[in-house]
Amino acid sequence: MQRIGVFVCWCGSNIAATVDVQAVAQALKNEPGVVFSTDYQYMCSQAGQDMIKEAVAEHNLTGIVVCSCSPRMHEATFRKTAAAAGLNPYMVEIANIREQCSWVHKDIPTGTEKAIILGKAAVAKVNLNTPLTPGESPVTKRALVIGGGIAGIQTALDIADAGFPVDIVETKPTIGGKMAQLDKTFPTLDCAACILTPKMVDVAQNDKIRIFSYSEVEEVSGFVGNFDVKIKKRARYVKEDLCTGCGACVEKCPMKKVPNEFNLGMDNRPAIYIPFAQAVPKVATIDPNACNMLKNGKCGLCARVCTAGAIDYTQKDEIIEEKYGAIVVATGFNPISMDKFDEFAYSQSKDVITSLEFERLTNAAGPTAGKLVRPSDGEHPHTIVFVQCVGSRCENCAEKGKEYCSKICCMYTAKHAMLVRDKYPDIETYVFYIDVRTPGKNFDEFYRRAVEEYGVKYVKGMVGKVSPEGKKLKVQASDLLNNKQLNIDADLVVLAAAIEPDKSARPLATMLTASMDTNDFFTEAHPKLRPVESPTAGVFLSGACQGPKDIPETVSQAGAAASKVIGLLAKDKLTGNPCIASSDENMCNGCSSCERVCPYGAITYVDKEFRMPDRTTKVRRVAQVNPAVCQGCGACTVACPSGAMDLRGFASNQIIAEVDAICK
Amino acid sequence: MNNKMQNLRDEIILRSGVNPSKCMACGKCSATCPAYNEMEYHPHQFVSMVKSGDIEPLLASDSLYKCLTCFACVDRCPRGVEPAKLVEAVRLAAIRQQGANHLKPDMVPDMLDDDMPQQAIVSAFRKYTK
Amino acid sequence: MQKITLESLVEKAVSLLENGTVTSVLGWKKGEFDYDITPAVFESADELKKDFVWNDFCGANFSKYLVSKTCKSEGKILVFLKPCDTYSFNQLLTEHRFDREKVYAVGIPCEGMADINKVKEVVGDGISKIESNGDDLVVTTIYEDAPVKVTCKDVLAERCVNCKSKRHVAYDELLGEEGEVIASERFDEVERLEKMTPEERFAFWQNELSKCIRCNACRDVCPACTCEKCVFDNPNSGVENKAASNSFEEKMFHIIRAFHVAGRCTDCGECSRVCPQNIPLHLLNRKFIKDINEFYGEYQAGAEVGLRAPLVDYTLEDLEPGEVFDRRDNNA
Amino acid sequence: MQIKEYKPLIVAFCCNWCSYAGADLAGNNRLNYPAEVKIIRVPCSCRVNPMFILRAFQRGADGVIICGCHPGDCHYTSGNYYTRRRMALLFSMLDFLGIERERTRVEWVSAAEGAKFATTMNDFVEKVASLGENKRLEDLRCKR
Repeated sequence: MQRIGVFVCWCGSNIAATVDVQAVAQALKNEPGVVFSTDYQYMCSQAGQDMIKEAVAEHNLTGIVVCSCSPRMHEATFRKTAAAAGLNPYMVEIANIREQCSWVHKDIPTGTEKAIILGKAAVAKVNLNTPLTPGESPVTKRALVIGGGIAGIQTALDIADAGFPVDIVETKPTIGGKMAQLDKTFPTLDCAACILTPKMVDVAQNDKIRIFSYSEVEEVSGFVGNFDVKIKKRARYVKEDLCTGCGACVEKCPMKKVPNEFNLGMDNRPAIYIPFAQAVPKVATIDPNACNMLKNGKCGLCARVCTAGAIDYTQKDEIIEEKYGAIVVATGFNPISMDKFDEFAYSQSKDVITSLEFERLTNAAGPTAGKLVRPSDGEHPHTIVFVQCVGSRCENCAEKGKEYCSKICCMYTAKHAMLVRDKYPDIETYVFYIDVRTPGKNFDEFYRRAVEEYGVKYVKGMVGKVSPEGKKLKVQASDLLNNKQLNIDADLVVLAAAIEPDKSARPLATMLTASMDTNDFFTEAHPKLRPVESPTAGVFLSGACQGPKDIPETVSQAGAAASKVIGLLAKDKLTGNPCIASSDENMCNGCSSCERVCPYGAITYVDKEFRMPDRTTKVRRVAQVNPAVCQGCGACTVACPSGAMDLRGFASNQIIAEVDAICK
Repeated sequence: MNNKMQNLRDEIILRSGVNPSKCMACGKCSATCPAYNEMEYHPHQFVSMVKSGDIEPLLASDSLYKCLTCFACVDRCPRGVEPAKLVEAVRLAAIRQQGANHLKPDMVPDMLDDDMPQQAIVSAFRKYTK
Repeated sequence: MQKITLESLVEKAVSLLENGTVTSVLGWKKGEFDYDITPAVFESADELKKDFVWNDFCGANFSKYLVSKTCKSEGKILVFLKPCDTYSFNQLLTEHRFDREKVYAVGIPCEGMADINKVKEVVGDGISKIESNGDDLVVTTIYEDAPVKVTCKDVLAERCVNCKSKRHVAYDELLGEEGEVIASERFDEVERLEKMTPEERFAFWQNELSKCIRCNACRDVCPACTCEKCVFDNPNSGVENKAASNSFEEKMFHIIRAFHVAGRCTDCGECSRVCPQNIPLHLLNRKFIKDINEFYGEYQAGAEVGLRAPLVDYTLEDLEPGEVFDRRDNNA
Repeated sequence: MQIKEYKPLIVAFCCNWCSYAGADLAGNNRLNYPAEVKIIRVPCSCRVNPMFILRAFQRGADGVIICGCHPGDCHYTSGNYYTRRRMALLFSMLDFLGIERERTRVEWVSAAEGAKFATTMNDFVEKVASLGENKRLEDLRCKR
């Protein structure tokens, strides 16, 4: 039999105004197991906690019921108090008589009656509580970063800086991500390559960091501190350790007509290629869909010109298995497809381009060597129309656009228009906007400069349609402030396409059992207080995979994710949640129902020998719960027909006791 | 907004099934409108004026009969506001007033000529008459 | 009425015993009366020739017996499976309840089993002897001098009238001809109840379930109820009760039992066969099967080994509990 | 003689992460709902065993409501999807046995939906109250 102490909190007048706390304490005194019952102004105060500690000592209490605010508020506080008083912290139950009683009911008789019943339910539960101890599991001191854009690079550098080994997995042949494709960065206008490529070199030279480029995560199992990951290193048909990146093969490759994805298909590359000059690792890759040697065995020129002997046409995909303590997701974003926006004539005219294509078009390393020309005929444009919010903030067109604001478009459009006016003052630039959103350090000043100093024409309104006519693009738009419909003959139209999470994110989330929102952005453990952690323990979020972000934000989030990883890897052991499922082997049928509903794969089966009453032995398959993986949802307890599976802290008999106490 | 206008506004919103509060004032409806230059009040203004209950000027305006009901605005609106349906509802509110038929039978003979398909007159008659 | 003969079954069993394929045979044996046939284990040819029976009352589904039989004996056991038994067989395998390696399954065709209650309705009590004769049963009673002829078809058990499949979904060897899955009308009765008012339904079940004497026969025979320890026998489960002391506990027992086998029940109908009070317990299971089919797509437990039961599965677009009734109201 | 006003007894199972927090938020915002609603905290709606529900009815509850995170938002990623199937089938079965379908409900209430929690409870209590006492699933020995 338990010896239970009941402590009823007034919470000043928060509880005491609607609940007769003394009557509650008095009523609960007579409940089975209760040996002491009292009330106090603020149970959570130092004095209140001391009172609990004294009572534990004086009355030799084995369990505690605190009738107070929500357990979400102070359960942890009172568990610590119990531990300080020498009790197992899980011998504490809270009756929520504030949020779910005094605050929602008006008169004292009602409030008091309900508070007593809630107290009785808590007492009934504590009577069946058992001391619980959390399990421990070791931590593999190595981190995995999935995605090698600026988010992944920064996270990896920060983790490595703290002394832990990190692996980066990148699907492309080089790290760098979207930032490597950009020309200048707002609001300072320093060139993206100038600030990014030194970081890429840092990554390459850091002996704590390994880069798996042209690779993807194939399988993830395990749990926080102990992930087992299979990484598929795709065959690039070039031995990474031998290739010097000299580029002779690229130059000699006869198959030169492959659309260059790095320049978004605006020019061509050979079948063997290095995406860009500063690529890391600077290693050539053969595109198996384009290479004649791989397709039909006719060529082999690159192998002949390679003095390092790095070409290997027989290379196979390779699976690398590694253990990690933490996983950081940094899968980034892509602009959405513009194919469905017929009104902007994106698929009809080469001169309607997306902003990312515009970046390549103005980049010194881009297809035009930085010269801004019309993609259709290479002529100098005289009028450029920028359209913002293309596919962003769409409510009804879920299949076409996105409901959210893509956040970065206002600033990069201002940047584009400003750079155009700076370099080519003869070009007229129009920016059609719905709202200009510039909440960032020096952002609004930047936008105002575009308008005031560079003469970019900002028009409040949207473009209704773009129709190619001869060499021109007829742009029909509204100017809401002047209540006019505008018709502009443009040479180039730039669409600020909405951004969406990379397509690899969804299958990855399934592998990681990390949750996602309806837009396929990863969900954070708490939108404000735990923004870089996924609800799945040991999985962290960095960059635009969690939501649209600009570079400064991405970098700060990357650092934050790194610091969370470091905090985890710095521990030698993890203590788990003791409120987990456990199976009674004597009752378990081994039917696999529990295993099938477990969201964490925490349940496995073993064949076990049992002594039967007739002294024979019998081998049966029984379920076992991995305490480090189980999160304590209880799905298995209901799936189990025999009732062999139960949940510690929320055991069936405890819940039934609560039901009984409430319904008495 | 007086009581009468408030009622009229609610009625228009109810009849059209349009929620003008969803409008984010991007102006894409007016940008796409082929009859824009014919209209005194443009599609986005219909949305905004109905929202604020400023309906009297709309009732009196010829713009009601300039809208072609081509539904380009409905198709393009990123927020699903459907301005054309709102215009239609205001037009109904106008012609349902006593003696406010926009097209009266005695006007028809003057309109008859060889270039005008009779079907167009019939449908205009249906559209502009109570 | 059964097309396959007793002799061919005994012959098969004897040859498998003698060539060492199996060491024992799970089969039917005559009970006190001709119509109360009990399952039995035979270990020799003599026993088989003496006691093995096969007739229109061999309804017992042997699948469940394999759970206890395979974990004890070392050798293989021969089991005769009628088509509907094979579904239970597969379902138990899905749940890892017995060792397939220790079983030699012989599929046998079944023309449907007779319901002794229906026979009694025709001939009355005091049956002393029943013999099969072609499509008829010849019944002798202690009250009548001349035996009475009853057509098998007229006394077919409900579950056989609504037979869902004459196809075997599992066996090592098949005797006789293979049949087909049948589009049965087994949900008609459930539908009839669904169309009643809640008051009528309540009255129906109150009447039926109040007959329950909590003998646990339904549970003990059910091939899905193979728990090492049933929650109703476990003092720690919070719902332990051995006898139904009032109408609530009858309902509690039958609702929970139906829920525990939901998605796992193959609709073999054993529960209703063995109920001494003739409660139509199979209707509860069929209700779950019908709902599962309607809500989550057609599902036949045991159709294949390894199927994921609907209650341990989900889709993102599943019906909301509240929509269940909207949907039914709209269909009605 | 004063006739005691009939007040139904409602047991609400709330998942710790969303609905229990939603109930707390209703309290924070002082949104009233009847005191007849008594909340039992469970880690996830999928912890609710049909036995608990029947037990509550046995002991005299007039209505049982289960609240969990919205589908897709489960703290344990998929717990409420199982709840959804289990309860859809269980409630359908209770209806099949002639138990009034308004006595059982599943509602998804997020931690932000304090107002929804209060409205849901007000509505549920009202519906159950209009049915009167639970007579079809009760254990007379357990009567108050």
